Amino acid sequence: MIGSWLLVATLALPGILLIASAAPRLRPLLPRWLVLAPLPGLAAALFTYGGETSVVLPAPLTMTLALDAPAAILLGTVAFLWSIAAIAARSYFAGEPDRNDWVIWWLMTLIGNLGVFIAADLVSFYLVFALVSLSAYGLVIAEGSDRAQRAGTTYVVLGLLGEACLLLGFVQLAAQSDSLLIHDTVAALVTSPWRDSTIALLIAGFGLKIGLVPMHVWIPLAHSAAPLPVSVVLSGAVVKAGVIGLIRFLPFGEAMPFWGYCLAALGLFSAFYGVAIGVTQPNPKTKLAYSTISQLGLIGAVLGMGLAEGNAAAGLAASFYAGHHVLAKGGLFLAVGLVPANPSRRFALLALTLVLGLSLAGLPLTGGALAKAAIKPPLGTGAAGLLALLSAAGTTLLILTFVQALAALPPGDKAIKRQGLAMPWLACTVASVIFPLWLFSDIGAAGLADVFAPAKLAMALAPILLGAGLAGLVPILRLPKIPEGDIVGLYEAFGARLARSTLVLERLEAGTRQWPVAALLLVSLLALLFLVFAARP
Amino acid sequence: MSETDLFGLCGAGLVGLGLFGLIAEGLPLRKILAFNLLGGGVFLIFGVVARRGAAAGLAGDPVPQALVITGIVVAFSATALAVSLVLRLLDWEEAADPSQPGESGEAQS
Amino acid sequence: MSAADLSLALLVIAVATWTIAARGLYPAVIGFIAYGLLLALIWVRLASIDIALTETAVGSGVSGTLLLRAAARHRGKVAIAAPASLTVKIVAALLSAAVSLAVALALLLPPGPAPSLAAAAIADMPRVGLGNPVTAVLVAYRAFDTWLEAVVLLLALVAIWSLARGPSWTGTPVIWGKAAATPPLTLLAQLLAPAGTMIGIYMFWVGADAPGGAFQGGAILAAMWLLPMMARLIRPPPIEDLWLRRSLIAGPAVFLAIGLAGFATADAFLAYPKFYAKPLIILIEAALTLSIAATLTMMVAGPQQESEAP
Amino acid sequence: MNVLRDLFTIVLVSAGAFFFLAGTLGLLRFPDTLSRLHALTKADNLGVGLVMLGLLPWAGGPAGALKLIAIWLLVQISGATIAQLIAQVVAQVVTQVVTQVVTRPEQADGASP
Amino acid sequence: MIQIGAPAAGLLLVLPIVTPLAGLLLLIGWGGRHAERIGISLLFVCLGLAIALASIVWSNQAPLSYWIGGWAPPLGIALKADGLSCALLLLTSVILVASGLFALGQFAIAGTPAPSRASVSFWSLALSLCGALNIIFLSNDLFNLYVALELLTFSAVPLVSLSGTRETLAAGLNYLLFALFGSVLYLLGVVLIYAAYATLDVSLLAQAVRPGPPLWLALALMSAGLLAKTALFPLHLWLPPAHAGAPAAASAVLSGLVVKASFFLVVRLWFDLLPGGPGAAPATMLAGLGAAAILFGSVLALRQVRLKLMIAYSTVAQIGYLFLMIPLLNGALAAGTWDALAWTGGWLQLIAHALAKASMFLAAGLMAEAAGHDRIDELGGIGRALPITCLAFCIGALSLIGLPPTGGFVAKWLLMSAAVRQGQTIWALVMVVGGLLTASYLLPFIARAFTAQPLTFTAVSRRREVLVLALAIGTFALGLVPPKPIEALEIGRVDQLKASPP
Repeated sequence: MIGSWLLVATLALPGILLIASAAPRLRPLLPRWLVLAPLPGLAAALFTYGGETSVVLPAPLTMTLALDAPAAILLGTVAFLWSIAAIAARSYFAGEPDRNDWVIWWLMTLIGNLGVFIAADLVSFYLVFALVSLSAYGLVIAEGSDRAQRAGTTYVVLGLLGEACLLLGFVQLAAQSDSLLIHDTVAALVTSPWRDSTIALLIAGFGLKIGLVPMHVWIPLAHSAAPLPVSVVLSGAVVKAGVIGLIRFLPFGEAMPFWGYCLAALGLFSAFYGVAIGVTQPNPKTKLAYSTISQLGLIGAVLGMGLAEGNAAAGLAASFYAGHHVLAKGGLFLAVGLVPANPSRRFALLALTLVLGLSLAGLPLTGGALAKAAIKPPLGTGAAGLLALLSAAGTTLLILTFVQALAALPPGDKAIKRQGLAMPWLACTVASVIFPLWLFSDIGAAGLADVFAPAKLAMALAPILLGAGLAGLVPILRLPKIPEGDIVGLYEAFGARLARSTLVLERLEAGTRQWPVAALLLVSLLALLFLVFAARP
Repeated sequence: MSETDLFGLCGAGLVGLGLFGLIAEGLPLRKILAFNLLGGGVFLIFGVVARRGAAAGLAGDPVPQALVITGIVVAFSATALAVSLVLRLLDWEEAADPSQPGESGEAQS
Repeated sequence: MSAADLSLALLVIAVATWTIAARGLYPAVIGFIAYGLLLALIWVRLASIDIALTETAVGSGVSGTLLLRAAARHRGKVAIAAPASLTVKIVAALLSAAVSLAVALALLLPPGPAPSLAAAAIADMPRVGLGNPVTAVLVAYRAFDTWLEAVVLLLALVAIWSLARGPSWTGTPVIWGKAAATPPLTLLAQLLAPAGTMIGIYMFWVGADAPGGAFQGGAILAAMWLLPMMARLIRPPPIEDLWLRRSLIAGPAVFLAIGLAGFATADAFLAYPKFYAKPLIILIEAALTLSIAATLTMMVAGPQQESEAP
Repeated sequence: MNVLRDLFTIVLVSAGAFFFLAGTLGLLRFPDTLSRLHALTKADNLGVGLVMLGLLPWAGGPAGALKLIAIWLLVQISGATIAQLIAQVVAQVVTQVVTQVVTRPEQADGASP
Repeated sequence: MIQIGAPAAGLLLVLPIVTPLAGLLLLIGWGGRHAERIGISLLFVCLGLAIALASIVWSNQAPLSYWIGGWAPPLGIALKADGLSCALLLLTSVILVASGLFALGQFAIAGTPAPSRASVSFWSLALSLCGALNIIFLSNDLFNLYVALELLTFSAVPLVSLSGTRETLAAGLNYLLFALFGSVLYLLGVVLIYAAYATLDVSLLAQAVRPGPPLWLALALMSAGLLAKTALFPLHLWLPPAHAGAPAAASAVLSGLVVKASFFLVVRLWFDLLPGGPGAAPATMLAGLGAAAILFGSVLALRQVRLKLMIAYSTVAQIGYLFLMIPLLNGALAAGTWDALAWTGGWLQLIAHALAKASMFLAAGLMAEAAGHDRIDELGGIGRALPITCLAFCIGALSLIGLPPTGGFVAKWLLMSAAVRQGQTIWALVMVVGGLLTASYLLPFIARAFTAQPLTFTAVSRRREVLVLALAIGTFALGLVPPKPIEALEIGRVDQLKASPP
């Protein structure tokens, strides 16, 4: 019973704060309460650890909320990240007291982000997914620069494209079964005549959210143009909406080799593509954005393999790995702000950041090693497993160049009070170690003992050493200068040509608004209607 | 072909003329004239239908005849509204270039 | 099909073509008035005298006056839409011919006996107690249509008044400028107006049992009220004049009152109690004639201008 | 009896038609507005009178005959008034042209509005 | 089950028609001194009547019908209120009351208590508009519908030209001439119907109708006339200048209701008159025009400089959405079944658009008042100056785009489900692309309204802002409706259609 109340509170508390933020007088007081907003979500995740809770809201809202194991892991980590990012955000935005409407966008994105993990019926899932997709726009353009405006527009345009694919996919899903619950519709998907088109649309819609390659262009733009605490939340938490989408909507119960291997291939390609482009980027935040694309590509591959072999455990493994990524990536982004802010303990901070970064690549004795171990079974020992190992080397290379770039950053202004970033960064780093340790035994992939067996440690260390070796080559190779967001130029060119084509439509429409032409069209429509009626069988 | 059919053709002819006028005319007043022609044609067809419906000692079915009377009055109010709109537009025209007063100007025809 | 009918039909088509094809606007309007009168002849040949009267009085008489005045002021200044290009005109001609041909065919090949409501109308006449079946349809069977039509007429007048220039809801329409009245017009007005009014009232009165009725009578009365205004014997009433307002709404208001009373007396909206049908209908027709006369006059008079000279 | 009546009607109506024809011919042939006006009013009034007279016996009773006469009177009065009005407008236009010629002789080109 | 006798049914059906028109007579008869009070109180009475009628029809699950004057239909005129017409009646009175409340005190001349021309005309025309719409939704007689359509046009045109400027007068004249063109074609269709069947009552015609060229010609004429008045895509020349030029309260009613009345008649003609449905070819043709309307309307809305013109072109686009219901209904009828999803989705789309568009036009009116103009590029940051108005505008925009939790989303969901289930996925694609196109011109405006730096905007009365928000909340409330067919909309229609052989 308490679980269902916590589920409701997860959305209710931020909702109340949002309504309060509508009043201009209350808005300045809200930043200090933002820390508490995600806590019910964290509590709900901890409370349903292992078990399941669900609640059906009464008539007017008719939403069904439910939380199962994979969603609980993600909800817990995401809520934790949102909470500590709120501390960083409060001190970051304290500098401009008059522009405090970021709180409204912050709360709307938070509600959407937490809601995505607990929504259990199609309509409310689409509602919260739309909320997280669109309201993050306000956060992305908070800086107000042209670069932020461009990032925001790209973000919304691609977000809407994703929404469109999902809407069509959900409608096809719902067409097969009477109930709107996700669980029932996905079960009925196997026998539905529109199975393939539905799965294609779902993969497109959620793939766009987790930045699978052709649809990834908005991530580097948005995550680097956004203010620091927003980048933490965007890269760490908001993209996980795509992960839970794939976990919830792909029918793992029945093997679908074709779609599974497609998703796996796309995921792995993204993993390597992210690293390749990330290395060439000078700005450390953009490097981290590409690292997100790479890591999420890997998660996509895990889910793809799970779908291909009909292995239901892949979802749990993927959510465990994603959980670790939430905390590690959050910590890295905070480090980007923290390191320049206090040159005194610079070396110690850089070393810790390096360890945190390498944990993404599966550095033994870190949370990452456990995460990599968790996703090994679904990937299997074939080509996918090998490529996954190689991607760890790539991640190491990317993290090393990131730390180099971070070290080269000029000392930042002291305005950001140290404890504004220090405490959150520390919390993230510590959590990224404790959380996997605590949950690893429940994932049931393998015992803690044999993960730390000497043979396994050697196996885990190999890709990192390979990555370090590659990092040595980097200064020698002349890397090509790739603009931020690599192929976004193609999309913008396509958009410009589309806009030019509307001129033709506009001239055509202006023609129809001449009286003689319009009257003529009316009489010809009359004649056409007569012929069409007469042609009836 | 009885006289009623002849007048039916005449009505159809008026419909055709009215349609052409409404499409091809430029001046709004000419369009109003064409609209009245078209309306006249439609009412004539009503009349032909009424005449054909002559039965029970009546020279024609009274229902369509009543509809025509209502139609004529409605068409008149449409013409009156359209004409007053055109005249108001003329006020603006005259305000725009008073140099070219209508031949009638204030003199009454 | 006698030669006279053929020539009449061809004449109407010819005058209508002249109205469309005439170069000047003024000749076109004059052609339109001639077309209206010839059309009335066709109505006589189609044995619907009521419509012939309405067409003459309202269709070409009052509309003709309105259009003549507008044409005089117009002089080709306002071309809302650019004149159609040649290709549009050709295609328009073809399409209009096709539509008119289709309509003609639909009329010429009626399947079997033409269905009609004449018998049903005659059967229920005794309950209405009227002689003229058209008036019976207008005031009894389709009374709702007629009431609605009177409201439409009134609404058109309100619409015309709403288009006036001044900000206030007062003022007097100015039909003709300050030019001095001409003696022959004054004579015509003094002679014709009383006689015309008498004919108008006769037209309304005879409507119950013979062709005529509220609309035709009202139109004649309106003409007889406009004539002295043209001759500057009387000025049009200001639009805020209470008597004018009362007479404007007299028709529809009385019609509605009796209609609603029908709920109590004859258990249906717009139904008439058994024995009082005829007198009630006469009362409604009288009120309608009065308000139609007032409405048509004020419509031709046009929108009001500020009463205090600008 | 009705043979006489038919003869009477035929003679009178055809005479009326003849006068109408004359009036229309006048309308087409005469050079300026005033003379055309003259032809029209004279011939048509007479034409209407004769036709009305011819149709009197067919009017079906005194009421009908009275109505016919009323119609004839209406045509007479309105025809005369309108002829006067048109004549006045023509007179106004002519005087305007003359004043223009007198006051601005150097501009007196042929084109008058 | 509320038992009501015949006279009470008659009273319930006649009063919504007679009350507003009696108000018009009152306003004219008594010089319009307190035009506003009479107007707004009668609109509230109409709202009450609509609620009463709807509650009785929906609870009885049976349509109410009534012979005016006691005369049986072929000779007399019948009124009929089924589930759908009650819903539209309710919608009409809600939007009219909202627009009326918005327009209170807007047209008075400063200083003089005497009634201003604009005020008395607005209220008389609003009342006659209400009467005309009620007749169109209740009447069952084709010629009576013609007179009601004329009453509607004569009250809408002067509303457009109320401000008396040259553009609005030209727009009004264009609107009047094109609407008259449409109604005379409609009348020509009516006369051909009477020539063939000697009856004008829709229910009687449904049984008497025999397929054949005269019927096709009559239907083509009537449909073309009604499409001209609905401003479906190639015939939309009059709509943008008219709806953009009208005062805010009037354009809310014009865009929300007036264009929908003739759409309602097209559906009645095509599905009540032809029991087996119009056939695939005509239905696909209309939906094709609808899709073209969505494309062209959205593209033009994107390129507009003035806000009111953008919203007017958005109306042209959203009208296209309404016609997507026709092929879905026809597809089901051809297969001998009845598509409740498409029926509910289509009408919910109409109702949601009416509420959303009305609140957007009223909001645009407030923004124009605050900024003194409605040029889009100088309205940046108005969200900070008028937060409540822009929130209402935003909810309306979400409903037009079809994002949850608005009525527009539920309608879109139902229509797309119907399209997918019937295999006509093309219309589902059109709706998805339409949603993207709508977002392309609405979201940039909203984004700049809330994030750009505000220029100087004068304050606007809080009462009217809250009113606009209340209307937008209506769209929001529609979003909470479960996406399932609503029985109330099918009363008095399903049995008639289901019973008929395909």
